[in-house]
This record gives sequence, C-alpha cells and structure tokens, in this order.
Amino acid sequence: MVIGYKPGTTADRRRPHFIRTPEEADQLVLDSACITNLSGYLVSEGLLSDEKAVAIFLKPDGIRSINILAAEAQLNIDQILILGFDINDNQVTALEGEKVEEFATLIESIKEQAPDALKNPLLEKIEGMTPKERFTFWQKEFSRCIKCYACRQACPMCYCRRCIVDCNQPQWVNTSSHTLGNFEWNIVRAFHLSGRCVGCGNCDRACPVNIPLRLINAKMAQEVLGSFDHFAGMSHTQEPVLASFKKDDSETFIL
Amino acid sequence: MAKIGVFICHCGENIGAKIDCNKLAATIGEHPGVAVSVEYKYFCADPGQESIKKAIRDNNLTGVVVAACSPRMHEATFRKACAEAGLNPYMCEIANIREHCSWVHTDPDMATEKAADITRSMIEKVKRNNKLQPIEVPVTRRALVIGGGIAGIQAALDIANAGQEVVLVEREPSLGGHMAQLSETFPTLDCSQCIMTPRMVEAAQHPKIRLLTYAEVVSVDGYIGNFHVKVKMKARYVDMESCTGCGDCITKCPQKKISSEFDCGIGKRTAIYTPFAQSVPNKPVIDKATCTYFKNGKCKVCMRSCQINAINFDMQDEFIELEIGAIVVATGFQVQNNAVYGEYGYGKYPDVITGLQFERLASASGPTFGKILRPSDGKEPKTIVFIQCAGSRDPSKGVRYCSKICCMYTAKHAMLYAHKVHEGKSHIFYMDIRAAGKGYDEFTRRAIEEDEASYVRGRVSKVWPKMSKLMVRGVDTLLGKPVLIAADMVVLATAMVPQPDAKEFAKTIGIAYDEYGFFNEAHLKLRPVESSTAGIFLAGTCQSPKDIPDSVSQASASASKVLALFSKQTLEREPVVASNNEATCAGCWGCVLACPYNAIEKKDILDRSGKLIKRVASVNPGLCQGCGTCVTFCRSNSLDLAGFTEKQIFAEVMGL
Amino acid sequence: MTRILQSDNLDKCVARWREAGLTVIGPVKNESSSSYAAVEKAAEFDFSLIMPDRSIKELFFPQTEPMLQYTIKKQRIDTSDFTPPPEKRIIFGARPCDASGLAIDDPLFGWDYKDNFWFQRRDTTVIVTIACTKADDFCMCTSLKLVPDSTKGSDVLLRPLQNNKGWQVEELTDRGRDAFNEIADLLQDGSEPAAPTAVVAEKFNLDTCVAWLQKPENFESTFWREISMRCIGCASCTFLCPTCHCFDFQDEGDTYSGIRRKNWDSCSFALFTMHTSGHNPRATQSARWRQRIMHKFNYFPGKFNVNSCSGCGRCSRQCPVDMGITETLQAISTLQP
Amino acid sequence: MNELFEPEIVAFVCTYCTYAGADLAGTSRLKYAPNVRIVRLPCTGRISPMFILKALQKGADGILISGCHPGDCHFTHGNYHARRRWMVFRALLEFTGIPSERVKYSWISAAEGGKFADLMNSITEDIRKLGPFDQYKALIKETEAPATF
Repeated sequence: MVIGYKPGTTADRRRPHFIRTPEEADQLVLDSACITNLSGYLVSEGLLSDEKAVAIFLKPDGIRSINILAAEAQLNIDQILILGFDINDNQVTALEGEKVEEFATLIESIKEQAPDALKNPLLEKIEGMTPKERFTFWQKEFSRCIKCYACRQACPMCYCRRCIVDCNQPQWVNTSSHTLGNFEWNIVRAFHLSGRCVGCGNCDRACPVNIPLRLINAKMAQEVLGSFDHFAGMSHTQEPVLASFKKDDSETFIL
Repeated sequence: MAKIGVFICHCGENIGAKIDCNKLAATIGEHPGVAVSVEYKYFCADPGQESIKKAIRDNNLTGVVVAACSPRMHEATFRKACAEAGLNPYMCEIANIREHCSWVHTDPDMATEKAADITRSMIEKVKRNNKLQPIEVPVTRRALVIGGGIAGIQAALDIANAGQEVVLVEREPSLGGHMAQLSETFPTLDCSQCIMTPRMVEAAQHPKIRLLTYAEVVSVDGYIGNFHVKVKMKARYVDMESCTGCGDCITKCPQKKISSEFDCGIGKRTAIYTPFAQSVPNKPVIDKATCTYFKNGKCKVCMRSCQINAINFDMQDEFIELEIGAIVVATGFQVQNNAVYGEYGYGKYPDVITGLQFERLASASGPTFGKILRPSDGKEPKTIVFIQCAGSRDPSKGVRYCSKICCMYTAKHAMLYAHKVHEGKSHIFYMDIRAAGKGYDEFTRRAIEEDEASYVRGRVSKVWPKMSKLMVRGVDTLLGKPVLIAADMVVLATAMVPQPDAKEFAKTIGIAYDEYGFFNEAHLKLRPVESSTAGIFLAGTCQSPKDIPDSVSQASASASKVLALFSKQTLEREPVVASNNEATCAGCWGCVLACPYNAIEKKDILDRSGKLIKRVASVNPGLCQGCGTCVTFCRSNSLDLAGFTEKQIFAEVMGL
Repeated sequence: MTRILQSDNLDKCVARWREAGLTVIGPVKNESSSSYAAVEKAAEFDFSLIMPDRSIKELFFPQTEPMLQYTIKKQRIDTSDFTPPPEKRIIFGARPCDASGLAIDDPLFGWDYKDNFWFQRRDTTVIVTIACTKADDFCMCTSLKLVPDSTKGSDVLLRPLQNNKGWQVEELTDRGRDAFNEIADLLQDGSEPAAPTAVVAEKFNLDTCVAWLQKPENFESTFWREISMRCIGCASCTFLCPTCHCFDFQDEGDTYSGIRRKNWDSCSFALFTMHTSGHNPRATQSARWRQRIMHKFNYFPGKFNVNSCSGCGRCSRQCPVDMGITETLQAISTLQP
Repeated sequence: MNELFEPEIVAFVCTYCTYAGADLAGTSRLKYAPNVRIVRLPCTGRISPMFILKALQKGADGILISGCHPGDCHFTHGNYHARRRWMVFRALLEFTGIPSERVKYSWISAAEGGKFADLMNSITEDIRKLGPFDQYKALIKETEAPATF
C-alpha cells in the first residue's frame, strides 16, 4: 500500500489517499496543499496488520513521527518506506532517502534550527503576560473546547487504545466540557505530548473551534530542548524524555 | 457497602491534650460509610487492640482506620490486630494525628479540624483498599557466585559450609584473583599465597561447590529466588576429566615468550599454560590467540607430548544453563592504565612499574623468586621512589575517589624492600596517609620508624632517565622545596578501577552501577551488600575499592544474606507491587525504561491460533519493589500500584 | 407590498428586544471561531458567514448540562434537580438548515419522555431565520429535499433585499408575531425585491441512497470500510451537526457532594459502544461511520419519518480529513441498488 | 479582609524521606502552621501531575510536592524521574497561568524535621500573601451553575 494524498472537496483541500491498485494511483497528487501528517494512519487499527511493506508520503515532521512511533514500539521501521518531501515557498521538493535512518542528517539540521523555528510572536506575547493574564487568555481559548477530541484523534502520537480521559476509575480528567474540564484535558494532553510533539499541526488544524493548541506544544518542545537537550524524533532508538533522566538535571526550582 | 470502623486514640495526653477526641469521634461518625467511630486512651495497648477486634467482629467492619501515631510506628501492630479479628490486614490504614498534628500545632480547634481532614482522607482511602495477600515466591536453593577471587571464594565457602549448593564461576583459568598475585599482606605481612591457596583448594574440593573456571556468565533472567543463568564455558582445548596436570605440554610448548598476565608482564608464559604454579584447577588451557597451531595450522607439539591424549583442538565453547536462587557478584577490579601519566614515563621506561608489578617482584613464587630486581637490567635497585595517588584522587587525569589500599601497600612495599635490600633507600611521595584500620596506622609508623622509609608530602612532576638512573623531580610541600631524587626504580600506586566491562556486565545481570562502573549497593549505609536488584548481592572490590579484610567481611555478609533467603522454601513479600491492565496497555515500553528494577517485561498476547495480537508490559511481582514510577509514566493509565492505587489516591484527595 | 426590516433599524430592534427581557443571540465571529452567541448590539452580528462554525444545537442542548445535585450523608443521599433557566431568547439570523435541525430533533426529545431541558428552551426561544443567498461547496440542503429559504423550525423568515439594505419579513408563528410586534414600529412596508436565494446543487439522489441503505445485505458491504478508511474517529462531525443528539451521563464531585451532568457523546468514539466486558460491537471505525449514516437515513426516519440531516454540510466542511455525509451518499448513489 | 486568610494546601510526599521528616518534626515537638494536608505515597516517582490538578479542583490554594534528596531515593531513581516530570509540568502550568508560586517542590530527608517545619510555615505564609486562588475557584464555581448563554 502507498499512503499519499488525493484532491479534496475544494481546490485547496487534499484528502489522505490509500493506494492498493495501479488505478488508484491515478488520483495521487503532491503539492503545497499536502500538509497533513499522515503517519498516524500507520498505527490505526488493522491498517498494517498484514505486515506488508507500506510506502508513505511524509514531510520532515512526519519522518520524525515515524522515529518516535518506532522508538515507542508502535511500528516496525522495516515495514515502512518513506517518500519524503518538503514544502518551501509553496514549492514541493523531494527528499533523498527511503528508510527512516537515512534522514538522520536532515533531522539533525532541523534540531539545530529548532530554537529559532519554535519561536512564535504569540507565544512570546503569552510568555510576557502576568500569570493572571495568561490564565485569562487560556480560559477564553479553552472555554470554546467542545471535547470532540479531534486534537487527539488527529495526532499520530495519541495512539493509546484507551486515553486517560476515557478512564473513569478514577476519572482524573473531567469529561464535561466546562472550562475546568477543558483546562484539565488540554493540560494533560500537552503533558503527554511533552518531548514527543513534532509540531506537525494536525491537532491545530483539526480543532473545529480553532484553539491554538500548537502554542502549548511548541512551548513544551522549547522546554525539553532547553532543559534536557531533547528534540522529539531524532532517531528510532531515542529514549523518551520522561522515561529517562540525568543525575545532573536542573533542579533550581526545588526548595 | 462500606462499613468502616474509626478508632481515635488519645495516646494519653499526646493527642488528647491538643485534639478534642470526643468531638472528632462525633464528627467522623457522621462521615459516609462510617459504622463505628470511637475514642480511647491507648488503642495500641492490649485492651485497646481487643476493643478494635471486638468492633470488627460485632459490626462486620469492611475497613479500619486508626487515628493515632505515625504508620511508621504502629501500622504493623494494628494490621496484625485486624488480621486476628478476621479482617484482611491490608484493610487497615493509619491516620497520623500525632506526629503530623497534635504534636506540631498550637491551636486546638485548628488541630482538631486538621485531624478530622486527615482521618476522612484515610477513610476514603480504606474504602478502596483491596484485600491483599503477601506475595509468595518460591526459592531455588542454589547460589551463584560470580568471581573466584578472595571475596567470591569466601562467599562460596560460607554458603557451602552452611549446607547450600553453590556454583562458583571464574572467567580466568584458575581461581585466585588479585590476591593470588600478592606477595605479603598488610598489616601482618603474612604470605598471601600461604593463606590464599588453602582457601582455593577448599573451594575446589567442597562437595557443595560446583566450580566453573574459564567460564563467563552471559545472561541472567528471572528474579529473586528464581534466576535463570546462562554460562559460557570457554573452550580450554584440554579435557579436564583426563588431564592429570603433569605439565609436560607446558614444558614442550615452543611459544615461551608470551607476556604473563598473572605476572603483570614481568614474567613470561607459554601458549598452553596455567596462570601460576598453584593454579586451581591445576590444569592448563591453550591460549588460542598465541598458540602456533591456531595461528599457522601447524605445531601440535603439546598434543604429541601428552601421554593421555587430553588435548583436543576441536573443542568448542559450550553453554550451560543454571537455575539459581541468589547471586553474589564478586567480579573484582582492575588497576588503572598508568600510561595516562606521560610525565611518569610508565610504559616508556621499563623501571617505572606499578604496585602490582612490584608485588610480583616481591613474591617468592614470582618471576624473580622474590628478589627485587630491575626489569631493565636485572640489577638490584638501591633507591626506589614510590608515588602514591598515581591516579586516585586526581579528577584531571585519574579518578576522583580514593583507592583506599594504596597508602597501606606502599608502606608494605617500602618495608619488604627494606627487608630484602638492607642498604636500599625508599622515598614515598604522598598526599595524605590514610591508615584507618586495625593495626594499620601502627604499620605505617613501622615503615617510617623501623624501616626508615622517607615520606615526602608532595607530588612528583616528572620522571626522566639519566644514565642508568631515573631522575624524579617532585616537591616537598612541608619544607616548601623542590626535590630531585636519582632513583633506580619508580613504583606507582596505581588507582583501583572497575573491570573494563563492568558496566556492560551490570546491564547483563540487571544491577545498577555508579558513574565509574562500580556496582551500586541498595543503600550505602543500611543495605551495603545488596544490589538494587532483589536477590543479587555484592562482595569485594566490584562495589568499591577495598582491602582484603573488608572484601572478606562483605563476602561473608553477602553469604549470610543468601543463607537468610535460603532459610525458607518460599519468600514472602509485601504486596505493594505494580500491575498492568493488558487490555489498555499500548506497549510503548516507557515503563520498562523507567523501572529501576528491570521488573517490567514484554509479554506477547496471542490469539487462539497463536498469532501475535499485541505486546504488552507485564510486571514481575518478584522483582517489583513498589515505587510506582511506572504508574506515573503510563499515559494510558494502564499500570497501577497495589496499596497506593489511582482510585485510592483520588479518593484521598477528594475526601479532604 | 411586503413588510421590510431595514438593516439600519436592527440595532434599535436589538435594544428593544433586550428591554423586553429577551436575550438576543445571532451569528458572531471572533478572531478564530464563529458561533451563535449573545450580543448587545447589532454590530456584533456577522451575516456574511455562510453559517457559524458551530450549529444552533448547543443553544438548546448544551455540551454539558447539570441535571441534578446530590449530597452524600451518613445514611442517605439527597438529590435536587436542576431546571433549565427560564430565559427568554430570540435568535436572529439563524440559517434555515439550523432551524430545520431543531424541528428534526423535536420528536426525538419528546417521543417517550418529554425532555424539559430541550422543550423549555424551545418554548421560550424565538427563531428568526434568514434565507440563504449564497452557499459554498459543502452546502447540500437541496439534496435533503430542503431549500435555502426553508421555513421549517422557524418562527420568522427573513429574505435579504436585493439592495442588501434589509430583509423582507415573513412571520410564521404566533411566537414570531409576538416578538415582531415589539418592534412593529421599526418595520416598514416596501416593494424592494428580495435577492435570489442561493443555488445549491443537488449532490445525490436521496431516494436511491435510502433504498440502498435499507437493503439488509448492504449492512455488511465492503463499501463501508472503503469509504471510511481515512476516518480518524474524532467527533467533530457529530458535535458540529445540528441534529446529532447523543449524550452521556457523568457524575462529577467529591466524597460529599456532586453534580450529575448530561454531556454530548458521539458514535464516532470507540468507547461509545464499549461493553464492560471489553467487547465492542462496533469494533472498527467503519462500523461507527456506517452507524452514523444508517442512523441518519435509515433508522431515524424509520421511527420519526424524517431524515436526521438538514444538509448544512458542517460534517464535511470541518472534517480534518475531508470526509462527510456528502461524499458517502454521493458514492452510494453510484452503487447498484 | 480583617480575618486572616487561611490557605488550603495539599502536600504529596514520599513515605521514606519527607513523610519521615514530618514525623521527626513531630517527635521533636516543633511547631508549625496547620494548613497543610499530607498525602503519603511510596516514592516521589508515584506522584502524578494528575494529583496536582485534582487538589486544585478540591479548592487547594497551594500545593507542595516533596521527596528524598537526589541520590537518597529508597528506590534509587524515583526522584530523578520525578524531577524531570516536575520540570516539564511546572513549565506547562506556568504557561497556562497556574503560577509556580502556588505549586512548590522540595527535597526533605528523614533527618530534616526542622526543614519540614520551616517549610510548612514559609509555604503557608507565601500562599497567604498570594491570597485564595480565585481564578481557578471561578472555574469550579462555573461547573456548579446551570447552563446559560
């Protein structure tokens, strides 16, 4: 199977496309509108259970997702052939390589640019606020949340068969979409993605009420990069940042 | 429906003087699910315990909260009382209203209010407690001792003499370790071989000890009481059964110039060899790397010389598997490679040697038969400079720690030298003299006062050859003057370091190690001979630098731990262990990485036809120590910890 | 001659209604998202939207609604019911498809048990619909046999004037007439023609689709897996849908008291049909998508004689992977019946 | 506000160090503010960020998390893992407007009864100065009101 893109309902939309026959390949498109990170399909139920090889169109963020999913034992990299591409100034360029290991240098260079790339004017604006203002900002954003969990479903990293929010003994996260429950949900999701988010933006785009989820995830990416020099998806053997430690990790905040 | 009994203890005045226990009992009596709420002077006393038991029986209580002193004080007491009344002991919790409340607060009203909160929180917890049973683990009563130095031999003998089976594994062809290399030992100057060899023989001949030399442990699976160990028996090319140890093959071997590991390169050996004359077993091995036949395909002189055809060049490595209940790790140390000190010229000037090489020179069975002779020209040195801390306590080039034995063996070297070369002069450069130990300081004083060793407090900056001498430039910091000595020999008191493969080995057997590669004890002070993994114990210098008495003490301590474990058929453990919900586990293995005890394994879930459905984490209750780090990591909330479950903690917070 | 409401007078209308104790609600867009929200001034309305991102449903059937409060005592549990607040409201500028959606759900909330939370809000809310003069690629009311100026579920229908300066007013119910009597002096008679209603192409033949869906053998068709392969199982489509109405009860509280709430639920979630045993009768996403289509076009009409879809197109418009009812029914209409 | 504000503080502590430290404060009869409620866990590694959120939901004005000093963990590594999680979770809370002054972390050993008592006093004073956590309490209040628009 090849997982790629095909035209969508409108001119600017692309749909995920699963190609199993030569005829299905006719619909394949690749252009600057192909921005969805498709890697999540590799872990959806039943899709890869036949253990046959899969080729998948991926941007660098998607390639990093593959590394994380492999590091967390969710997929077998030998089964996956990467059709790498990147989009710069609306131009699509092909990336060299087929196997995820072959993109190591590319990812290394992305990591080097990450401190700048993760910067965002709105993020900096929020950081400049007082805690009270920040709380008010997020209270307003989260009050819109309708708990549809599109953010979770669109995210390649949210592969758990049972999400913590679906665990009701005990109910750690309030499922009701009052602001308290929405706060809890969004904080917990951001925590679970800390050190794992590649910033593909799937969640942000999927959110039907346009909560700027990417900001929180970018903030956490900055945090793990700054504190632990951890950049998500460097390799398929990378240790998860929250399942590992260094004895000299910073602890300036501890009394 | 929960029926909780709450027993509020006055602890005499200790609680009762501050907290209004009557009011507290009344308040708590109104709490949902509370069937009994009473106060009493001393619940820990017999009448108090009896009243709890009676209340449990009369009211069919489903849980008990004792609001009293710290659970660290009387949790066991009250749990036992509950058990005697037929209630599962783990259905009892303690609300700490003494140490955490009455003793530390001044305002009676606020203290009473806090005590009520503490008690309510515990009531909510106990409602969700599970009836736990202590975990019973069967014990295989056979110990594995890894390493056949003095520590390993001591541990093996102690265990075997107590009647338990031991497998003793040594990777060299002979038992002995470093102690067999030593000449005399401080502080008594008794001959190392003389006290060591009988121990080696005793171990080899002990009916309860199975000795595996020239063998290495390659994997350890399982857990306390139930380890599965795989050992590689390296091919010796000599049949152990038939070989008589006559030594003809050794005499005939044409390769005679191989540097002897046992003699630290000062002596030579053959390609078919025993490491030293008193080797146990005293049967040779063929060193494949240096054997002419293995290198060129021709020779087999040894084979022809052997009267009983004990030599077999087709021998292969073999693997044997062992069922083991407890492991003692006694893998020892190495000396640091002193080439890091370019300015001392070790490796460049033949007469700059290590302390261990000096031991071989001083040993009666050594290459010089106990004569102190220079490796370069075989002459007797008239002046020797000893440099202490050549590697130890030196963060820049060596190691940060103190190797602990160097002060003592350097003093010993100076003494032995004085006894063997009466006109010889020894100079010892030192940083401090650390001679804490029975008879140790007296020993160093003797070296200075009777044997006239000249101690210079300071470091050596450079050693260089001049004519047939070694010029040693240092500084005497007490006099504040540079010192220049023309020496015939320089001896470096080299740092003790972990075995080069120590970290890898630690991972193989699943124990923790420190930044250097010394194995970590479970607790430096209170559990100094246990490793972080239950059922694996440490002895000797694999844990930290030690002298012989300390190594032997630790070995005996480890042996006693093993014997305590073997004193029962099964082993009972607190049931505070993690468990996994396999249905919801996503198999990300974060828990496997986070677990400090390697207690989480990967388990295959198969369908009826044997096809793999998924792989999930599975907690081994034998290994789990109950810290709960995995539970916190688990994103899908699949893991949980008995005794401190998610439900219990949630309820505790919600009950506040 | 028809009655006309001039755009310029709308702000006065809003003020008048508010004075009369009505909460005035209408399409509002802020920086990132749009919905039907309460306003204080007419300027807050945004009539340029094809429709707000979020449907009108949440004004009658909120995402989370407290049903009752409980307190736990030593021997007993006391409860007290919440009642929907007696708030009088006017929704100005609803889309015909949203208003139709409410009418579609009325029988559902009343067939066996009359859901007071829904009906009290229905009874105290005036719905003023504005006929659509534009549509986008996702609109599909005509395929559902509705029209862009449908009166279904509305109390008043407004038709935008050709000159874009106001609306023709068509009062449909007494509730609508009462509300507009409040502002009768702000209306004029006029002959300005209404702008043509939007042209919404018919995207599929509903009857053909329904016939296919009703055939029992098609329940197990491979079609379902093919059409829903890219579905990621989020609930955006159901939560934005004006007619999807599934809910779940949830108790929230601590040891001493709590609140039982009614929360939106969705057939898209794997958990929706999960049994305690761990067995899930709708184990795959395709089974869940099939359920959604079957429910809307087969089971619901079988019980209430109306399709559970008003053709707003939000399911496709907001889908992160560009799926939706339109694509599915289009595909079904090309299959052999 | 004439009456002194009494903050509600919840502490999550490990049983081997901080809980024992609190016991020592008791046996030493040190006196400290009665505002903190302790939840005992086996190890700081067991302390989940969820606990913090639930304590806030219960109306806590401040939270303390405390365990063994690095290197002293009874379970060897639990506190190292915990330290990383806190570092990340703390940044997350800070970014969403839950001020770090309200969620504090400390290492208190079984021997530091004095440190425990001092910390109880200082944390109570600090949170008292900050006042009640009104912003979060407003969210809790919202959940108790009927749905309106």
